[in-house]
Amino acid sequence: MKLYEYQAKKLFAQNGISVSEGYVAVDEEGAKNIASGFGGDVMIKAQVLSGGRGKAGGVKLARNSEDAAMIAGEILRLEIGGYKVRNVLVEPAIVIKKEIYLAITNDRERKCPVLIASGAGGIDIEDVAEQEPDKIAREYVKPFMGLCNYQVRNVASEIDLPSRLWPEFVQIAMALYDAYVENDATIVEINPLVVNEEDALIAVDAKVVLDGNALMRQPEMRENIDWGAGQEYEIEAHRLGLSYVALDGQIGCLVNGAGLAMGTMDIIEYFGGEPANFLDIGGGANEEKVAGALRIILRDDRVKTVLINIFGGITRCDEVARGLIAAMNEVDVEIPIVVRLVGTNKDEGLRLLEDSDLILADSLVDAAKKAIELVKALGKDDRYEHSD
Amino acid sequence: MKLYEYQAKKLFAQNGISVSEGYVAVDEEGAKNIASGFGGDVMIKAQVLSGGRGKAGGVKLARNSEDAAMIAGEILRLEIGGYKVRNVLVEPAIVIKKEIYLAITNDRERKCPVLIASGAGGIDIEDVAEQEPDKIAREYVKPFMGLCNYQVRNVASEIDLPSRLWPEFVQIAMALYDAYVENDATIVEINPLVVNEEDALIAVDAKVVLDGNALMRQPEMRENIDWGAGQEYEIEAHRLGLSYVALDGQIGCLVNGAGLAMGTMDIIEYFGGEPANFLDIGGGANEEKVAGALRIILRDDRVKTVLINIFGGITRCDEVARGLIAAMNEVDVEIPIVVRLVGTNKDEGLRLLEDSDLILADSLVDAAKKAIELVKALGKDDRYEHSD
Amino acid sequence: MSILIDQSTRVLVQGITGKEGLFHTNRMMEYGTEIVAGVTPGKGGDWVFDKVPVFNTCKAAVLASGANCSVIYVPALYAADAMLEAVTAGIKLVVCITEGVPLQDMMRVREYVDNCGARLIGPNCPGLLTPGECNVGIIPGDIAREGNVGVVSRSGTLTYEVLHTLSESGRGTSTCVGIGGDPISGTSFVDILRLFEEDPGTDQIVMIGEIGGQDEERAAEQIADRLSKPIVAFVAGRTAPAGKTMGHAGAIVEGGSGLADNKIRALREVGVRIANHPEEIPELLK
Amino acid sequence: MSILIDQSTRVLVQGITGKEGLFHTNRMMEYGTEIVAGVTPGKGGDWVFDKVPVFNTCKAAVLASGANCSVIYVPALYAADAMLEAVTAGIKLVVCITEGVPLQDMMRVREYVDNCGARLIGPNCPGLLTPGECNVGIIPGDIAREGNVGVVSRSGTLTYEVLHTLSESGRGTSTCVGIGGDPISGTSFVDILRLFEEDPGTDQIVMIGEIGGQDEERAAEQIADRLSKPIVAFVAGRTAPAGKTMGHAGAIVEGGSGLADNKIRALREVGVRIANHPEEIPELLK
Repeated sequence: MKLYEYQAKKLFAQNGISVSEGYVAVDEEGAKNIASGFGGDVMIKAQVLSGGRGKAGGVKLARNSEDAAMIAGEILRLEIGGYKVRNVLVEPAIVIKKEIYLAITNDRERKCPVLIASGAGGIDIEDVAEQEPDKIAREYVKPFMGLCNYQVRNVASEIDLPSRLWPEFVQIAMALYDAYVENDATIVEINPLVVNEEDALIAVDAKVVLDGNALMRQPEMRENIDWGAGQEYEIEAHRLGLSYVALDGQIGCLVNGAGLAMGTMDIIEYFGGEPANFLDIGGGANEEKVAGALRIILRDDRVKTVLINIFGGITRCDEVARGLIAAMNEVDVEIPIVVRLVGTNKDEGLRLLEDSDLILADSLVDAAKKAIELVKALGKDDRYEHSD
Repeated sequence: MKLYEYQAKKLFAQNGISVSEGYVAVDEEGAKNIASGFGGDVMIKAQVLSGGRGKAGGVKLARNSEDAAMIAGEILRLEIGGYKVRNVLVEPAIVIKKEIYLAITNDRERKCPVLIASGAGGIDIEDVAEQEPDKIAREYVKPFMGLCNYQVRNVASEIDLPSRLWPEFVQIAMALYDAYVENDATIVEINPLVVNEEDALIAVDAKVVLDGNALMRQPEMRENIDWGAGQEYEIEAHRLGLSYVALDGQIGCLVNGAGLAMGTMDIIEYFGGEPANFLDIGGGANEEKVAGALRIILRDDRVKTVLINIFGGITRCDEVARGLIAAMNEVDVEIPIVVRLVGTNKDEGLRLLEDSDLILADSLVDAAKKAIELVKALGKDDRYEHSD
Repeated sequence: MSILIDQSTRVLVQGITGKEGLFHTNRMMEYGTEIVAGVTPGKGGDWVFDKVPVFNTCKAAVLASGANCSVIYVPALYAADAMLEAVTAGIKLVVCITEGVPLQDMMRVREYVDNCGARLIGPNCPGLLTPGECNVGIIPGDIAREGNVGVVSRSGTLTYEVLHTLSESGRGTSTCVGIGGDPISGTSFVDILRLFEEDPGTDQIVMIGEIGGQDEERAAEQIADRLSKPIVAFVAGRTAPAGKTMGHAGAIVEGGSGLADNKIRALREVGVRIANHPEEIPELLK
Repeated sequence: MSILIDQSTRVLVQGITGKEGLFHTNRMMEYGTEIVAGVTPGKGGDWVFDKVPVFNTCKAAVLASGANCSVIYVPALYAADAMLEAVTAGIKLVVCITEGVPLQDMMRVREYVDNCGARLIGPNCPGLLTPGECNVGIIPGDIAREGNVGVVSRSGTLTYEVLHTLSESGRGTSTCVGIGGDPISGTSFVDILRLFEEDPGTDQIVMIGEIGGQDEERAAEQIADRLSKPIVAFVAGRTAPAGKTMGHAGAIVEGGSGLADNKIRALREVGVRIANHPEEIPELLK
């Protein structure tokens, strides 16, 4: 659950961190007005929820307000990482004496938050981590104790930050930690944190990713999330409570359980097929969910067959079968569907499916092989016909 | 550093705790207006920083606004525990179904905060603790972890709070804990927390004591403190950074260090004298402090002699001697003063005092005995003459 | 023989009067699990199925029942409090089924559980099953039979698939432990592998990993250093793309870390036999 | 012999470039204490008295100097952070001189110090003195001589009075420990009495208590159970009224608890000889 840069900056500013001053424009006119209000050089920055906007041409310098309008127009026509750019942030260009990377995120290995800083800011921290690991300083935070001032000073001293900037740096890192905790974030990042001409520290870019599991207790953050960003099928999957990830293959997958869904994809590939997606319908499997899942899978017309793999546990196979039958009536399915049911009430489930057009399989291997056969029967080049 | 009831209630209300609605009046007229605004019965409560206001007649029920004015007038003429009553809080009288005691304070033995609750609210908790210890439930809080909901439920179940009130009770206790932590309090107390006619929980009295050591980082709280309350000499001692406690005896004490100051009082009593005060001038001993300390001691005209006991460590005896001489010139001293100097630069200090009127002593025992002798020489009944 | 749970396990159910709690309490009791108490704040004094007393607090429940294991079915935002409560009440084995517990809650819970010397399984896990003896959680008991194969898994239904495959092949399970799919959980592969190594009732081990984190790599290090029993592993997610969460919050390949292939390589290097798919597992067992 | 500090103690001074830090560093060095490093954030690279290197962080200071003890002279609101920093850097003996540390800070510091297995003396204490060997804190070194009497005290100048009296009477001190007058501090009488009991260089003990808390009562319990060395005690504050803080934040009689007479009674009952005033102490020693 990512926030836009401008939202992240607002959050940081509320916690007392100095951020670069800017306004959001939705069109050329707006960008022009903001730029002329600032006077001088401005940065025009695409507001998108994906990374890599710099490389995609989503961040540009404009010399004057006319220039700003033109550049904003260009950027607003971009699509970056599957997201349409709907807004740009217009900010005065800042003279940069030094760029610092500063972030707090969770360390999975150590089960705790970690403060990460580097004197090599402004670029991709993962590149720094790989090429110059010594340039990254880390402090692990005890969850109950929280970040301590001395830990920030440790980091400041390790990244050779001039000591006159330490008090300000400590204040920023502590505020960033507060933002991380108060908002149930999984990442709060300032990259770059800039030392400007006046020797002050300014957050020039900001990133906040929130813990989706905690949104229920973060009503303000929930309002900040742009639920309508991204592809339509992602929005629909989210609405139905499905986990869906698109892939490039021809065999659609509909599975209960995330591990089993991955296992199903893997077995398809192992036997020479290509999965078209990851899809976990979760626990239970009512008609609406199954139908919605099928619709999402079928929207990709590279999909030539669907493999449904259900392991009944708490979920009962007969209920799933009923959901399937109802869904099949509702969704216009023109391709073959292989179904494998096992576990609780399997026999009843299979009986219900007897009269359907569904192709039944005995085991996961059997199901994968059947699905692959079906795709092969359609001809080898078929998968490429739609990409022309 | 205690807050007034009305300030404590405001603090609790800011944290989301329901408190009884009321306004502060400084005179009869104000009390009358507030009472007539509410209509019906009102409680008139003295706002003082000492305890025991109930027994002192500082809390009374008024049946109407005329009554309120009269009672407020009476209460505003009271002095309770050395504090003049300057304000009264006027609140609608609440129908009470049940009274609960709820507090968070620090447990010195276990070095942690403790949540204390009792179903026997409304009365002195120390009496309950003594007479019916089973009626008090306690949960110790891990300082880093903070109070957990389950701990509040433990307490709720132990004091037999009806379970329909638990969610509200948990919310109140958690809010109270936040108030304790956020404001660096040493005690936050609601007594009574009342179950009213509508079965809601309302804080009818509130107490907050703040940690004086933390006031520097609590600017809002610092503004809330009524530095001008209490006796003038207490205010003056505080201003000078002196620790002063008045006692009933005739021998004034001026000592560097709290433990030594108590030891000096004890030795006076051991040899048959009576200390007039505890006074720790702290580290260093410049003229202003010594002079101020002398003035405070001498303001009590029961004092017949002063014992000055200085152990030079970091504090140098010669400096103290200079401070003493300067102070003696400044303060009008008409009674004998016994001085005992020991430690760093003692010889130089004693040399400086050679020509003064001060009576020098070799040791603490010697000093105590000399002071007692001086008092005895003034006649046995002397100490009572001023109390007539 | 088994690990963690057996016939002597006395189970406390937190959230027992909720829909999930009631449903699974019934299932666990049908399996023969000794459910000795339940907790639902405010419902103290009630009885569930006329057999299980309900208490307001874990403290009271543990005192009255002598429970030594707790299983948690409370909603995600209350789960952390429930785990802390169980541990504080002296429970040394806490199993949290709840999915969707906030991550920062889990960091704090983990710190506390470790400090108290307790063991937490989960959250977001199917629980534990010692066939024929005790079922704590939501694993369908009928898919596994008694035997000598220890099973440990980060997944839910994939675990059932493996238990099913084992049963079909005539093999049985000593204990099955679902450690859960969250990035921060109570127990790792290493912890459970050690327990299996010490368990005389476990002769070989099946380990079901998935993408994300370094848990399988840490397990490989342990296997090299300390473990002697034969291990078969399946790691799900070889076909998963980077940067996408695959259902489980913890199943994500990030910045080149957490790849299935790396995990498989690490495990293979220390002598673990790798199954290409779940149905291959029985053939690879000794 | 001695407890806690001796010739081998390598002292780090936190807040070394402040007024107090500089003054006492000089005094401690004059006494012969081995001051191996100082810490002042932002002053790393400086030198104090041309002898003591200053570092930005405890981590760096400990790495470079091998310090095994830290003494803290930083302002009250920063003292908690300094204590946590020292302990995290691996220092096992931290002495905090600073007065006025907020109480809630101290509760957290104490929890952390205990978890880390370190020892904290203070805050609001005069520090430690092992005559002839090492002086850590602010106790004037010249008032005590070497000897076999262990001294432990909640007070400052009253301790000096006692050390002075002992010296005047020809007796010497093994180690003097000022544990401080705050209600929540790092070390209690019990802790120090145990150390003295085990120290072959300490033959008898002087304990200087005061009103407030239950520390002396706890000590009495320990004395009854475990301690064999003769103890003389003075408890200050018999004449103190209830409900009033007597200078030290911890010196207060509250709700009938913390009375000097109760403490004296508890100690007397377990065989501790009680001095009526400090100058009586030497006569009561064996």
